[in-house]
Amino acid sequence: MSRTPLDTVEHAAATPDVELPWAELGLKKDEYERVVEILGRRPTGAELAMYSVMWSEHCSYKSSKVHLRQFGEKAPQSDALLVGIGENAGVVDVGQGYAVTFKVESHNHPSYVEPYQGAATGVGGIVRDIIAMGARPVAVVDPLRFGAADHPDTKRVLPGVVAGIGGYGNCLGLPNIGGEVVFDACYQGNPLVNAGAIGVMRHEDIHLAKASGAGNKVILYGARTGGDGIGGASILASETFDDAKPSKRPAVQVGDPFQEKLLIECTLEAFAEKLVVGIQDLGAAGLSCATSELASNGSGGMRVTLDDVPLRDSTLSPEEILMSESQERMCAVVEPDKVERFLEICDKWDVIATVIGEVTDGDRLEIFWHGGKIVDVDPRTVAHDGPVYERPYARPDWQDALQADDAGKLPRPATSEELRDQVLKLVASPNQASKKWITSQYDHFVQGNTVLAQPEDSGMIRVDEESGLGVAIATDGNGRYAKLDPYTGAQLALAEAYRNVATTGAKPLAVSDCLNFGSPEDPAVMWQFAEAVRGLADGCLQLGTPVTGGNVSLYNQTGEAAIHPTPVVAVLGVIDDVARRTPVAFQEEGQLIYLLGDTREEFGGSAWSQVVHDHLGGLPPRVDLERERLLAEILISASRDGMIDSAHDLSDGGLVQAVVESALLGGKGARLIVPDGLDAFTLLFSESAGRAIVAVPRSEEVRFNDMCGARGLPATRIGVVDGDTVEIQGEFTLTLAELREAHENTIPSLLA
Amino acid sequence: MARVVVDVMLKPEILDPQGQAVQRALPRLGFEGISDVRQGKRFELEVDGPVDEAALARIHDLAESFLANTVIEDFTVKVEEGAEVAGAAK
Amino acid sequence: MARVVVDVMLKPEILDPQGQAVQRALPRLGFEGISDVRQGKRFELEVDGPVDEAALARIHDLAESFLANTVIEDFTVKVEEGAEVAGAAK
Amino acid sequence: MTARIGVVTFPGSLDDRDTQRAIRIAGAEPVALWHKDKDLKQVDAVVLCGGFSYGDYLRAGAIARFSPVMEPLIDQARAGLPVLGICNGFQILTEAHLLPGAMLGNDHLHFICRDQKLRVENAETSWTTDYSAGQEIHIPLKNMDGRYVADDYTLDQLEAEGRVAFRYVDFNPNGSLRDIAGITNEAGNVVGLMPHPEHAVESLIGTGRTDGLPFFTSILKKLVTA
Ligand SMILES: Nc1ncnc2c1ncn2[C@@H]1O[C@H](COP(=O)(O)OP(=O)(O)O)[C@@H](O)[C@H]1O
Ligand SMILES: [Mg+2]
Repeated sequence: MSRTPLDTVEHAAATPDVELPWAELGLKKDEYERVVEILGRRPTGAELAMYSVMWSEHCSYKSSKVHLRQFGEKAPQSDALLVGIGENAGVVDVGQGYAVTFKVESHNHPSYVEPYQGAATGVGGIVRDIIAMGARPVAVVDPLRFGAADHPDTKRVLPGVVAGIGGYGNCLGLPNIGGEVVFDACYQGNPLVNAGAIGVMRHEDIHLAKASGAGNKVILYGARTGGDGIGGASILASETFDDAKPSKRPAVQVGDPFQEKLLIECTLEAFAEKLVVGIQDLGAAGLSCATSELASNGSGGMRVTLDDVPLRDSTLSPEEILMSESQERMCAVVEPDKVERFLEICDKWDVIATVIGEVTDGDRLEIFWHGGKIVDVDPRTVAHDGPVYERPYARPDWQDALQADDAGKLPRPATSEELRDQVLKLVASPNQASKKWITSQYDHFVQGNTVLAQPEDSGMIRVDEESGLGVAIATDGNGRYAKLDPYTGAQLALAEAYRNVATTGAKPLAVSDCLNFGSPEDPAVMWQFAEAVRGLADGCLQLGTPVTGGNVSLYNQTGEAAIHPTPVVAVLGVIDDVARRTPVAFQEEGQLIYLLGDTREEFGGSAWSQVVHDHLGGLPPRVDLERERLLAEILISASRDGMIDSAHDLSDGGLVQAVVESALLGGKGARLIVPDGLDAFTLLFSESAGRAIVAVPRSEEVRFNDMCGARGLPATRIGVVDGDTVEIQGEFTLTLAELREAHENTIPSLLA
Repeated sequence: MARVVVDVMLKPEILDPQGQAVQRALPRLGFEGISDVRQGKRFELEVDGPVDEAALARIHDLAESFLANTVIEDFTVKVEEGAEVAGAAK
Repeated sequence: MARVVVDVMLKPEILDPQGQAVQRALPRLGFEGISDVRQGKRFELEVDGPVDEAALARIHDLAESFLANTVIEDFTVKVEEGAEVAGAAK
Repeated sequence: MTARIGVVTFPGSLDDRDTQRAIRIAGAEPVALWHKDKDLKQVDAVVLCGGFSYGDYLRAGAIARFSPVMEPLIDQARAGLPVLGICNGFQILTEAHLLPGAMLGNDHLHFICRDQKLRVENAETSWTTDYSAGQEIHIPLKNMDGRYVADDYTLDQLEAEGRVAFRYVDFNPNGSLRDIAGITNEAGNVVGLMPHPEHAVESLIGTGRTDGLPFFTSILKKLVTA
């Protein structure tokens, strides 16, 4: 209910002494004073609502901004980059006139509170970012992290999250083509639910979030606005600011994927008819964000009449309407003579659409309610001039001891028997086990363009039916590596995603990331963050893959205990003809298995050290990005020229994990010989980076060897595809049936 | 043997896409005069033995901790063909 | 304005895996003495104007043709805080 | 002259473009039909495709069944128009009583996406003549509400009349009674099934098999030779 008198701009100017609940809304004293200074008076309740949400950590990136700048400063020269950081999502040229947009975002905290809806609305949000760029969404991915697999709460959170991601994505008609599932006690209480989406468009269809052209109309369309996710704003809705009683507003947002599917279709139809000047999705901070960003990115100002916003709950106050995070809403800027057609399209799709304002030739964002002006601000000060913190950071004092606790000193299997048991234990461990129970809850086939989906190294989508042009995406992160060394850990995540894309035959082009960390107010966490960003930015520069956008999720911690620093990296690649893609599964008996790259004694942060010794210490594997680039070139050439029939990158779990996966997927075994200079244990379990296995038809062996030799990539023949066992000569033999049982039963027996 | 019914409905302030989909379909079916539809869940529990205060209290706990998600849902517990017993949950 | 409630339950002979999942979870939650659980749907309709016989008959039709699929489901219609009006559909 | 096959788009339909592509690959002409139009544009056959029409919020297919386009479709299907319901389309056909029985939630309560093995039990319907009876095929399956149920009398009748068109083999993915994956009406012109033949028409895509293509070539042959 609105206060009497309405807290208009005039009223605010006339009542400078009214105390506003800025602290309750999460603003610091100096931030509030800055608002007063910007406005030259106290803010109205509505203005305070806008500044407080837009200047929150989530919207303003106030703790992370100073570090994220490196992504721009160190951005590699890339002809492929069409739209970089700062827009809803980055856009990359993939050739033949096509552009691809992609991004990863987090929905961590909401998914802990209400796993199904939290995860579902996470998918909804990232997909709206993609639509807002002008693209048709074509796929989603979902990197997920949970507490210990056998913890009772994991049984609550994981099935709900998976059902929510599936429930939303399946209903939208988006194939789920990749992701991760990682279990670690450090995520207990702070599961990480990251969601990524890819969209495809023609170059000329790229749209940006800006409102230009005085007289153009601002149209809000999609779901009605309810009291979702308002949180602190309810204080502003009380009769007087000081007599604040918490009003009954839901903290959890419920998603409606059906509504979002209609939003996709009607938005794309409006794009196709060139009806849209600028567009913005409504996500965090709802209308506050959409109006201030549209206005500040455009050339003029904007005038909005809040009374015209369609409401689900008629008791909402203007402040609440501005802060509401109701899902499935978009905001478009449309020229006056095209408004009618725009509304017709919305009507065709049964989508509610309302003109709520217009672009003005001033430079102010003005918002009216019941005839009074309740907001009059420079939109740039809301959207872009938020506080920037140089938070103190310091290498934690425990880091040295952690790194000194070398995993190389852990006892190794003494007998072949023990080695065999550890292999079985590894492939059955929750992190290495098959995730089929989870991924079979996702539609991989819808849209009819899925070339590769899980459990392949990267997901791959055909973009053009005629030419076979396709895009690939892989997401990776390893919190254990990053905990040991955040700089290297971030680069290893990048290297792994890059390698996964190349393993399927696609050329890596660009990067998006989701940076999940603990509290930035802890200097140790802030150091992890700073190091990870530096590592990622340096790595992207070296690999020539620009960061096009991403997301930061901080405060993932319970009390003093932060999660492992967890930078999740998504790499997007392009392939000229999807007919040349390389699958993981062994295809034919008799093909030769080659190990590409160097294998060193590297066990720090390894799956083996975790599964067998419950140990985390030492240094993560070394990174050599030049080697990664060379490996990628070889994998891509080999796929293009038909020299290999399957390939699998080596990462956590090492070579044995990869061989077992390729064997089980293909239903064909392998006979391996330990090459000179290596022992069986190191061959099987080392996690040295920059490696892959490939299966080479005998007829291609000479050509393949020549290529590797000429370009200086170590390629070692380690065995042959054969039979229905995995045999390590002189050590042990495991049948595919045994391996399958170990690999595939773990997750269902924990969760089903 | 007695039957206890637990009705679980989304809280009024929470979006109910299911109820809305039904409501929007009504005019097409020629139904008018229904201004709102909400869709929830109904659980019918067959209880062995008498449904006394203690049993009801246990079912109330069950509803609160398991059948309903009280972050977004309210519930009521009643004995069928008996008086309404436990009220809406907070 | 009155509220009419339509309860829709699977026919007894149709397998109800949702109800069974609840029932199977009960021992884990420390609940005993519940011999069967069935899960159905509850619709709350807000009706403009009086809920007379004619209005109820129309809602009965709505339930029969739309809210329930009578191949697999039974339903009941009742006015809230009133007497139970229409019986179960065959 | 080739056959014109309509594909209805309801709000929430997902596989409409994919189905059109499959029709094109088979050599027929896809015609887009819109749920709000009581007009079948004189097509020779119709496919009701997969998706979550109206969010499947009440019951799968329950709201779509009352769409304007269903009026002429129900009439003409009764009069012999070939109609194929895939997944959500099958659900709509049962809700519209063009096919007997009903679809319920999977018995394991999860969405399931897998490459499913089926046996073609009836190779004489309008949509299955390019198969042979008893042939085993792999078709992607992906749904939440795939459990086919009907009373024993109906099931016995379906079996007796050879109207069980497809059965799940090796693994029943949803608890469907008698492993039923798809059925036909008495005349053989209306067929519904849960798996998605339109996602098994290109060797590079999805599971890489083309076992679904005969659905579309069967109907094409029937229509051009008719
Ligand atoms: N939550 C998930 N959603 C979709 N796909 C997943 C998910 N988790 C794992 N996958 C898929 O399973 C496969 C194996 O995962 P992972 O072992 O993490 O791959 P890698 O080690 O190659 O990054 C990959 O294809 C990955 O995309
Ligand atoms: Mg991989």
